[in-house]
Amino acid sequence: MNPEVAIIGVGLHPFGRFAGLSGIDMGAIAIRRALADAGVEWRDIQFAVGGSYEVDNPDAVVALMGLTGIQFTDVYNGCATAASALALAAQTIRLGDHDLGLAVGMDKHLPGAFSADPRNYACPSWYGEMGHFITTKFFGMKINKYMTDHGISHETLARVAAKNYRNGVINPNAFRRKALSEEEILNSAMLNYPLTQYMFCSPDEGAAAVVLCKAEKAHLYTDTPIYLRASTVRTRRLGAFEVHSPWLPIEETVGATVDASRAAYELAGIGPEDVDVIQLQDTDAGSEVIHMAENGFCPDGEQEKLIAEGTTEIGGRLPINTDGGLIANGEPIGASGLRQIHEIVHQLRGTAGERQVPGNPRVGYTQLYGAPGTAGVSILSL
Amino acid sequence: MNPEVAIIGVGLHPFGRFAGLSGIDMGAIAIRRALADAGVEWRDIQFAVGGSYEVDNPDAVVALMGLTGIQFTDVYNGCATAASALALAAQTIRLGDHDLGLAVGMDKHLPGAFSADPRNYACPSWYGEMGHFITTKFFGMKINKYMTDHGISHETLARVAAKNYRNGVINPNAFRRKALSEEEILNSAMLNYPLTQYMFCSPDEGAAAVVLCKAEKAHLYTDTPIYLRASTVRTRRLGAFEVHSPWLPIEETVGATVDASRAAYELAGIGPEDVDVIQLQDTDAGSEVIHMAENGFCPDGEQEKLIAEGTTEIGGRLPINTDGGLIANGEPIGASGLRQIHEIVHQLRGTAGERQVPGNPRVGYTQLYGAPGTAGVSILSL
Amino acid sequence: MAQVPLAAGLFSWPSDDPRLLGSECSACAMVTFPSQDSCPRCALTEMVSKPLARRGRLWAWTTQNFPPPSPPYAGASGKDFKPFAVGYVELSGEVKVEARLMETDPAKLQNGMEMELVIVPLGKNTDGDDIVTFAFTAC
Amino acid sequence: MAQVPLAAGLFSWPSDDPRLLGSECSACAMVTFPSQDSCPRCALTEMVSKPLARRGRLWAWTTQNFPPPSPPYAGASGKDFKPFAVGYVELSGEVKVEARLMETDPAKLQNGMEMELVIVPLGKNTDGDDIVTFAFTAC
Ligand SMILES: [Zn+2]
Ligand SMILES: [Zn+2]
Repeated sequence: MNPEVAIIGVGLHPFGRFAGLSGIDMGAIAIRRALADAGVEWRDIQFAVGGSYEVDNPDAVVALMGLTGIQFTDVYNGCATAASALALAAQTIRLGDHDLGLAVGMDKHLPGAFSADPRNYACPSWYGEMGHFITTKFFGMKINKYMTDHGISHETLARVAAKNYRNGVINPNAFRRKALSEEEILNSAMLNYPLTQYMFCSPDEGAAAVVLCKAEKAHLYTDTPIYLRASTVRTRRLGAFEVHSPWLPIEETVGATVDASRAAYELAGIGPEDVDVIQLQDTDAGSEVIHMAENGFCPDGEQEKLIAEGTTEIGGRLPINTDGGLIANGEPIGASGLRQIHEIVHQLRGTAGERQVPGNPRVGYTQLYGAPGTAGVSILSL
Repeated sequence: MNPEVAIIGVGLHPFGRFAGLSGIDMGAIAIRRALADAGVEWRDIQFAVGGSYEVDNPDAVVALMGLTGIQFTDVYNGCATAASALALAAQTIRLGDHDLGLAVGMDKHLPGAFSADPRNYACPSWYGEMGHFITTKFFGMKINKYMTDHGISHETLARVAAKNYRNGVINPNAFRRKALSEEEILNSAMLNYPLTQYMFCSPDEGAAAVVLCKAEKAHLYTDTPIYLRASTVRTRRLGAFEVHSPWLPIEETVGATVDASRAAYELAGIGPEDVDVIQLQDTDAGSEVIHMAENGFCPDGEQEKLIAEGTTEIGGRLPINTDGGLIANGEPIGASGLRQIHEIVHQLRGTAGERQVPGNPRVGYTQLYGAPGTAGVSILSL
Repeated sequence: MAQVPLAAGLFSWPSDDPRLLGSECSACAMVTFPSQDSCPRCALTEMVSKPLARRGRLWAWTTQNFPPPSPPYAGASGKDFKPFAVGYVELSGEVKVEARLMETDPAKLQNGMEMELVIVPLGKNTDGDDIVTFAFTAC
Repeated sequence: MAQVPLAAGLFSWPSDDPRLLGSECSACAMVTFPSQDSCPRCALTEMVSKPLARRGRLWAWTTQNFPPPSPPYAGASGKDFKPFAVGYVELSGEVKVEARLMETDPAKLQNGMEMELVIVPLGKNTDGDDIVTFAFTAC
């Protein structure tokens, strides 16, 4: 199928801690950079989609950009927010309603694990009183079971985190830019067995923006349009092992990530064997390991060998989280998935600098996963 | 243009105060009622869109409905949230991605005016410190100027509020179900001149849901499909007089409502003269007066006469807020606009009971407006 | 001081044979915990209450080594916080239930091990009563 | 006790001739208040600072009869709250500025009336200093 939607510009406000800047301010900076990258003006933008957790109305950014009266829809799907924003922007262009639009994500979180009222997630209050309403515990439990079932070692978790910190060192936009040894990672405080402190990402601040246009018009703006071949969002099915579940049924099925991934491959007419560069949701090192299999890049258990052999390094056959992923960048929820797109676009253009994957990568893949069991996948290509 | 999208079911959880029920609980109840109304099962639903202010993840309602793995996108655009949800649901059907979907809104607010951090609306902190970051003040200022410019009296404001309370009395789902005299309304506490306490709506709790399908398939489900002819969302243009503006330019232009309204009429191929029943955003009585003109139902200033003559009553030529509007129903932000759709659908089906507009209305109109200057309009027809 | 359950309807209490209280769908036999009004498999609202089996096998587990930030956590926090273990216990043919585990040493926890329901103290409520909750222990 | 402005860069202070400080777009001459980095009309980032005119005409107004709930309101709240009036004053050819008005009686406020900038006390900060802010008074 011919691609219908192209990405012609990306922009990022670095991720980290920025006193004195609001989430909206960072969003405006990311938008300006994406517009400059695309070579278009704000007044050319015909519609926009915004995503944020902390900012109720990302559309308020128009006060900083220019009051042009466009349709500006705010979306939110937890950690998968960017996938919803991209999917909606792409849909708007596919419908022919508009030719040129923008997706932007922004957030500014306080430090520490996220907290919320369990009842707003259809969980009873006692679930929070008992100390169960916490996402990191789910990630510990999921990888702990996975390690037992598929023979993954603690060292593999440390290798994943160490790789992402290393990639962060060569990413000027990253939050954590210091290499950590596998020993330091393994020996940091245990948070949720087997996950230690340095195996987790942390909430932070930042913004990212993407300019999209109708595929046929992309060459008016750029010599290297990046086509958005698929962007899918799926919620959990009954029997999937997902976050914030006081109980699970006896029957088991695959998680939302597998569903979103399969749907995206089918829409794109692209398979995992065609993918050259990958961004996965590494809320923690274990998530990256599991997501390798859930997104079709290897059979369950093969990660142990692949990671030991360096296959997921920038120079490997399956380069994963080349910009350091969530572990090095932290997670401003609304922006995180568009950071992934930013990295893939630069990789496919060949402009990723020190992080450039060799061999002219042509196909990129991104995946998001978060509460309450929602996943998003996008596939991009030259 | 042939209609592409039909509404085949609507469901409401009453608006008001409901101790012991969460926003998600009310959302699930509204969904079940909409499904029953449409005669479909939850497992038939192929995608959903949810809107809420207080509930981060309306998609968490799947835990109560059934974990079927559907795409479920959460949207938020302040008081215009329902318009974004409907527009996105309609767009998904128009694209042919899915045939049968659902839009749901739910909220559970604390009593009292909304508060938020001004910086998240691209307003400086001092704007809040000075006491300016408050929506009711904007509504007072806008109607006060409008009354001076176009000869609208205080009595007209009281008549609008009294009508909406009266309509609430005959709406079993309404929050305020007591008639108030024009004197009581005029003599209640002045909040923002010329608006008194009883001229304002208040935040409350509730949920509403709508089942949509591809227009050609509507007759599989119902004998009286209601077609969604247009659903538009617009943000403010430079020079519009809108909420949360520390300054305005010298140049003036029409508000976001006018832009969304004109776009909707054009898309629908329907004009204001064709509309038989109307729901307008009556955050306060003044808003209803202004929105009559902004949506093309009369020239500026003619409201004084029209309202005195009862034109906007259920039996009048321009029946407005037949279910009591926001003034009688309160405003659970995520649900409010879908309550409007619920009322219009019943009016066009002829099933609005005591509130039924006579003469077999064929065309309905809904409008939403809220911070930070975002408006939504939907046009429905038999 | 009285012992009060964490929530009403969660488990039978006081009781010599305490049971977790779930629900079962009359239409499709789906079992849930806690009880709920609608079936998450077939979405019908024909759930009947069902006391669950006391014993099961550990299906997945981890530890919680820092005080849960999510308000309100009813156990001891700050310096008094004691790390605990948590897991899903599969009650054969019924449902997997997420619960606190009495054993907190990772070396002694293993998927598949047999476990049994116990009712244990969690903390105190504002009246000074002991709040009790459900947990599983090896057996 | 010192008098401190509500925010830096909002108005010239202390000054015998206080002015609100806006910005003007070098490209399209758009004027904003307060100053901002980008132009809301042409979206370019070529704004230069501009002291605004002291006088203008009232364009729209209302009263604020209850304490603003939005935190943090720096004026007196609770029982000490005093209702105030607020409006947009059009500074001829420049911009309309939203400000507190010194006259609070609706009978004495009228669109088109001429008004002049004044600097007035708003409340106290945590150091006990008087916070001053901008307002307009009839002239
Ligand atoms: Zn069932
Ligand atoms: Zn300009």
